[in-house]
Amino acid sequence: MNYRHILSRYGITIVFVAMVIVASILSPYFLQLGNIINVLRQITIIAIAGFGVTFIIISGGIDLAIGSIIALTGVIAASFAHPNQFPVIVPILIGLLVGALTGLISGSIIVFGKIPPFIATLGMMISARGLALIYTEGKPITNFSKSFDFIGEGLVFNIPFMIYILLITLCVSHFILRHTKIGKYIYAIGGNEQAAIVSGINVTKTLLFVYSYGGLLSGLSGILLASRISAGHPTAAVGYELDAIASAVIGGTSLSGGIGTVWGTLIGALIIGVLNNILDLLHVSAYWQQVLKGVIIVGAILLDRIKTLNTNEDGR
Amino acid sequence: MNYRHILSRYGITIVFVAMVIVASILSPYFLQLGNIINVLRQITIIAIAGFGVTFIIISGGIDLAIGSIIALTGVIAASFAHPNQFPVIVPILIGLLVGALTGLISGSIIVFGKIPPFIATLGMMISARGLALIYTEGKPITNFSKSFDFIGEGLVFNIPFMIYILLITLCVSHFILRHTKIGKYIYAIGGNEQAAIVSGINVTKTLLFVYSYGGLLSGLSGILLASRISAGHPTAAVGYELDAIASAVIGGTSLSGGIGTVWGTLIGALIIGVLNNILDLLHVSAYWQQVLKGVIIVGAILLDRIKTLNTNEDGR
Amino acid sequence: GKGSNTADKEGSKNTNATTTSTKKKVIGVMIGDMSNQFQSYIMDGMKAEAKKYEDEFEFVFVDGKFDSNVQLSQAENFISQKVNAIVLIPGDKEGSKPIVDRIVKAGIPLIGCNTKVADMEKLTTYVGSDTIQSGELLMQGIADKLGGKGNIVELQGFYGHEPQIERHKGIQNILSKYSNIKVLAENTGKWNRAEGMAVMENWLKSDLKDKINAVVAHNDEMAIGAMKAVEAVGLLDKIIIGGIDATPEMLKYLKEGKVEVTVFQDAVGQGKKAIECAVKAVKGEKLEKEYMIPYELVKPEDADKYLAKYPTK
Amino acid sequence: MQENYILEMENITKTFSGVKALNNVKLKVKKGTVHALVGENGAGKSTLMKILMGIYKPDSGIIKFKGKEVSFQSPRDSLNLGISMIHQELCLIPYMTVAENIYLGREPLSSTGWVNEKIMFQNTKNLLDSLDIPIEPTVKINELSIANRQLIEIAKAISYNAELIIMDEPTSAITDREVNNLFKIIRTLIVKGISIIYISHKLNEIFEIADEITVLRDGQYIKTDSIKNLNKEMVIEMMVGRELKQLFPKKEAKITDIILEVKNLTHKRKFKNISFKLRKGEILGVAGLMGAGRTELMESIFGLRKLDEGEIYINGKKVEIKSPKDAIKNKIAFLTEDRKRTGLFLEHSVEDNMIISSLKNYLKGKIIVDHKKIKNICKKYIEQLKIKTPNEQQIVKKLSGGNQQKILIAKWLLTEPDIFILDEPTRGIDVGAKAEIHSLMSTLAQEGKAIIMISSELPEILGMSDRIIVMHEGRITGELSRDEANQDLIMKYATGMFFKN
Ligand SMILES: Nc1ncnc2c1ncn2[C@@H]1O[C@H](COP(=O)(O)OP(=O)(O)OP(=O)(O)O)[C@@H](O)[C@H]1O
Ligand SMILES: Nc1ncnc2c1ncn2[C@@H]1O[C@H](COP(=O)(O)OP(=O)(O)OP(=O)(O)O)[C@@H](O)[C@H]1O
Ligand SMILES: O[C@@H]1[C@@H](O)[C@H](O)OC[C@H]1O
Ligand SMILES: [Mg+2]
Ligand SMILES: [Mg+2]
Repeated sequence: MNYRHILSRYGITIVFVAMVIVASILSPYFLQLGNIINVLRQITIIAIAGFGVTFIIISGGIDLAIGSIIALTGVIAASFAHPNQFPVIVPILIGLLVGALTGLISGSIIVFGKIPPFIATLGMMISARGLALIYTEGKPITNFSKSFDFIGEGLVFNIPFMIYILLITLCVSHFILRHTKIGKYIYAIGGNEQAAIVSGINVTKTLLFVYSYGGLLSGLSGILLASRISAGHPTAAVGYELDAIASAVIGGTSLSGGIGTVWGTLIGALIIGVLNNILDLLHVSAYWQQVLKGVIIVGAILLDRIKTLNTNEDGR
Repeated sequence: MNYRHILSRYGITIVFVAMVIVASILSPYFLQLGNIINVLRQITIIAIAGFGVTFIIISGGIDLAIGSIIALTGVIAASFAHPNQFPVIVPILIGLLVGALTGLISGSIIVFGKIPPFIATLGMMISARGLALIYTEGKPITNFSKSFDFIGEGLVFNIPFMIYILLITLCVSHFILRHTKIGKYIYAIGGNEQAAIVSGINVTKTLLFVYSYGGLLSGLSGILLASRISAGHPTAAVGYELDAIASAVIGGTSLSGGIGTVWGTLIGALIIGVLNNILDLLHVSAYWQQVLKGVIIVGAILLDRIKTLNTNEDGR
Repeated sequence: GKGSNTADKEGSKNTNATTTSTKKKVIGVMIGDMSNQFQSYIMDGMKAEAKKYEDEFEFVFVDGKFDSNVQLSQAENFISQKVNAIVLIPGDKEGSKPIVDRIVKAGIPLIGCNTKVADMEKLTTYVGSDTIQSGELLMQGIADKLGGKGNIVELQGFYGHEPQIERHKGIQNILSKYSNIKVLAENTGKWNRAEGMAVMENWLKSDLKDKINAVVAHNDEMAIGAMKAVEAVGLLDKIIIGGIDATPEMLKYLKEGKVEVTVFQDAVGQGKKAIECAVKAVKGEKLEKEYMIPYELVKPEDADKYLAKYPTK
Repeated sequence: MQENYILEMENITKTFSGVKALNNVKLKVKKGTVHALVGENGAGKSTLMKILMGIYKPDSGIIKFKGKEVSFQSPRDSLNLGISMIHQELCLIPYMTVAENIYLGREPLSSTGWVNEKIMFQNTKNLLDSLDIPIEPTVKINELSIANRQLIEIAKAISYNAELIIMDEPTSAITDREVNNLFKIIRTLIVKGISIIYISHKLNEIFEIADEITVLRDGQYIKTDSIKNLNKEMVIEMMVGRELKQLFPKKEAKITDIILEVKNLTHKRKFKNISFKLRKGEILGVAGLMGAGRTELMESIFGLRKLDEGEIYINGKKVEIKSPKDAIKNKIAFLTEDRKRTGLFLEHSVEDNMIISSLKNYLKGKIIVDHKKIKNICKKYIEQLKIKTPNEQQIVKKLSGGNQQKILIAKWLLTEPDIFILDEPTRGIDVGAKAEIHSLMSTLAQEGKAIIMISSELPEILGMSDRIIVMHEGRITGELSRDEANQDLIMKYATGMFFKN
């Protein structure tokens, strides 16, 4: 009973650990510190946006605009990040603000217009990309100050600065979800909106927060991406929303709302990251990588599922 | 009471009609027969795939693999469509078969593996694209027989053959959903799976049908696309799933399942198609097109919603 | 499948190679976007050349998906595997900056291919061409066909992709010399035929229909899409169509007179040369700073000559 | 005497898409009393209470709370003012714990501003202990049976320390023992000066606990009176607008051959060695406390759960039932206890709900649906079962509970079953409809159908059954004939005090 409980609770983490073990058997490079840091750095952008969309999905919504918002905030932040222009905090704050604002707009459309989140954020996805193109006239914005470059490239105690940001975002997000009132409300709304309303929860306020926070984290990802690739690119991050959502879902967040953790999303992002990494390390040809990637993602969840199935035969 | 009923039932159709009126005021070219046929031809591929995903969404699922399956079936069909190779029915049947088969595989993973449709079809999306690339080594397959070319280019009574296929697919899909046993079962499963089980519905069989049918229609879209552009292209149709799903959702299909019509999906596809068309007709600058497209899609639904909101103030 | 699968065999062989012998030197090849048709021809050239060095070298191809972030990750992976040299086709010129920096810092010889990077001087060598030139050749070719005046529409590549930006620049460069050529409309066809076709169809239904004299497409796929749209309204002999890449299919249409202009870039040649340079760099042989393989404007009568450059199936 | 009233609602009108759910209704509740609100399904009781809770806005009307006129924008306002509610549609969050649910919206905070889980769990434990509810604060709602969920709803409403507590059918899913416990709690609340609005279809309860009663019918206010001035028959007459002859209209039916026999049915964690026989024309009552395993047993017979052991015989022939489809083929019907979760397609029409299990009899050929035939048969059943719906296309969500239940009965009648398993068939259903359902059961039995009825309402069990089996913790502890059965005896078997085979 107890070990079953562990299996069902940490199922996907166990699958991930198994994956790591297999990977390290397959390639001697995999477990090297440098490579592990690589993987972490590589997943940071998706994972952070993933934490945001985890909030949104738990609340019963979805966000398709992530990739576009990453691009939009990236180019806007980039345009304030030239050397000798502003202190680095300016592009950062502007990027975060723009991100949060777009989230607030999506949230408002959803809450006040009673538009399904899929449509509202689809609209945002298309429009924000257009705005990014208009803002840059389609060309990347480059030439950053040293301190802006540091965000995506710098090391602190030999570990990329980005990874600290990843961990801080993880902790903050976890903390909000698990230990604050609003966190409880997010689960409640996604679990049973009607019940949340009759319990006196301000659904409007909570959802506006959720989408703004999601936007904020997309903004953070946008800043990180711009700094990492040394360019604010209007067409960057196309399709990142799918990776972010997939990370959440692989990590156990339910698309019907009410269930999920950011910790799970991190594991989900790691599974995707490790997969990309090990397939590259093993020099699997790119086309086959795609085929395998699809199969392994499904396989990982299947493995997780088989374990949970045993735990609870009457689980329907 | 009665007119309200009409508004809420045909809301989005009314919004579409309004859009058509505005478009024809904005551009004298819009309502010309040639242009109308043009729009219909352009939406055919998305709409047909959209009918399939409407089935899937009504049953409570989702399909992200549409674009990849269109590409995969397109290249496979194309490889059997060279002049003097096989009768045209061969590439058609093979394309449809491959489509249905991929759907059956996704469906099986969902039903037997109890994997969320999002993940199962995400896996299929990635893998099928890889297979298409492997099959073609990344290059388009061209040079078709006259009869294969006819599918996407031919005219019958001065109207593109594709449009007949669109209408036939619409009627067949509508018929299945509304007038057959399995159609009722699809709504039931999406409406309340537990209750469907208790009611003696074979959920497994029904869902396998649903995903196979979705795959079949993606296959049909793949054949049409290959013929229309005279090439089976492994990277064709990227992101078409989003357009197809958006068409369904704009057309009133509920992502939580149990509700929707293919007729609505056609209207949804038309709204997107008319939007693309009128923005080009007016030669709105491309970046602004994007911004406007997002805004107008949300606006259309908002308009629809405002009307229904009046009908049922407490409609949550 | 008849589409055969060398990629497949290659893939599994490579896998064996890593696990069995670690003695072979490894060269990492970063393709900008493997699903891009043009780049798949470069890859063909690379693979053909790579065969020659099979016994000593292992070549690892990775797909950057037109995403600098993905490419940066791949560069990092290569660095942590300590590959002996890297060939890079950047998906984006500006976004390649940190990629180049990191590889150079790791002391790995870096061969640029096809698309320029932001800091050209950091490359060990560059094999390729100057993308701006392709836009210039295309536009010049069309301007000549137009006799220096007329109305054009521009089908652009995926916004923000390096070739889209540079080709647009090249086109602008030429247009600045022709005050009588007017751009009536521009939109993106996202490098792809279906999109290019749809956009063109819409333009052809609008007031532009009788005004368009030429279509300037950033690549051949979109040009072919436009051609199909133009053909459908029976204006093929009135509208000049041009693209870039000189794909086999485009060359066929050029011969048939359905399109008027394309620009050849020696994909296979670039690919071969890049691999050759990488091998030389590992062996410590001396390399020039640049091997320019310029674009060439293709005249219809030369179509066969260019067709012959592609490996036959 | 104004100040005597804690609540005064006057001239309340509420319209849903043109339909008047409430028309000029009034309700006055005296402080420190239990005020019963009764009426048929769809009379507007819940709607009135939802207006009071700020969930719906009234079209017109005045609400005074403690003499002051108030207007509620959302449940927050009314909760803040001191009104709480046990919701008829259990309003709990499935994947959150009991404690999180109870304190939702007013989580205790630590000095740093974070939610103080420890205190929350401790408070919950104290609360549940004081109410004699043996449920752990840390279990998630989705792991609880509906009965237990209802207890949590009760605890939650009480935990607000409100001055007015609305109880909308608080006992629809719990058994007598818990009902008695609830009444004990209510009595202590009254002593503290707290007022209760009590909604129930169980008139016994109302006469046991209420001081005053207000009757609604079809959205109209009928009457308010002290319970002392009334008897059940009078209340029923006010509710239904006519005289209702008999409460449990049991008619004699000929009990003949054995149609169903189960032997040694075992499901490792739910029940053990269950054997019983069922005859044509018989109504077999299945009694037991909540959690006795009755539902699981029936689900297994119907093919919804796998059996670990045991055999099922129908008409003397052994059958394999692997799925509900098999069960339906064997002419078994199963009305589940949880209407919303396992019964209805809420967003779909009356007709679609009715026909779903018997579609194969309403086809043209093998796959095409015969809409006309379906429409006609549905109309027939709507009429026959007196289902109140504007037409057969109405969305089921918009109908009252009793009518929803009748739709489910119609659905199963349409499959032309020989064996009818009814799990809590009259849960949440008004007296009128209840009597109709009971009379329907009698008629079915007279037609030679066999009926198994699970019920947690002993009067119903006693009134309707020919024979009664009692379950306790997954075993049959006793079997009683109609004549020997009485409440006491059943309770003794149900609590495991007696054991007879
Ligand atoms: N959200 C809604 N939309 C439309 N009609 C509604 C809605 N809620 C209730 N109604 C209608 O209002 C009327 C009153 O319903 P209400 O739920 O208040 O009845 P009730 O007295 O509580 O019945 P029950 O005993 O079955 O709980 C019914 O006709 C019902 O169909
Ligand atoms: N979804 C569930 N998860 C965990 N335990 C459950 C679930 N449903 C029921 N149980 C437990 O299974 C046991 C049997 O429940 P069951 O519903 O069969 O009892 P019952 O006799 O029908 O009583 P009731 O009157 O409550 O329906 C109980 O202990 C109950 O708490
Ligand atoms: O055809 C185009 C090619 O020329 C360029 O290099 O990359 C994008 C393309 O698809
Ligand atoms: Mg009610
Ligand atoms: Mg039960």
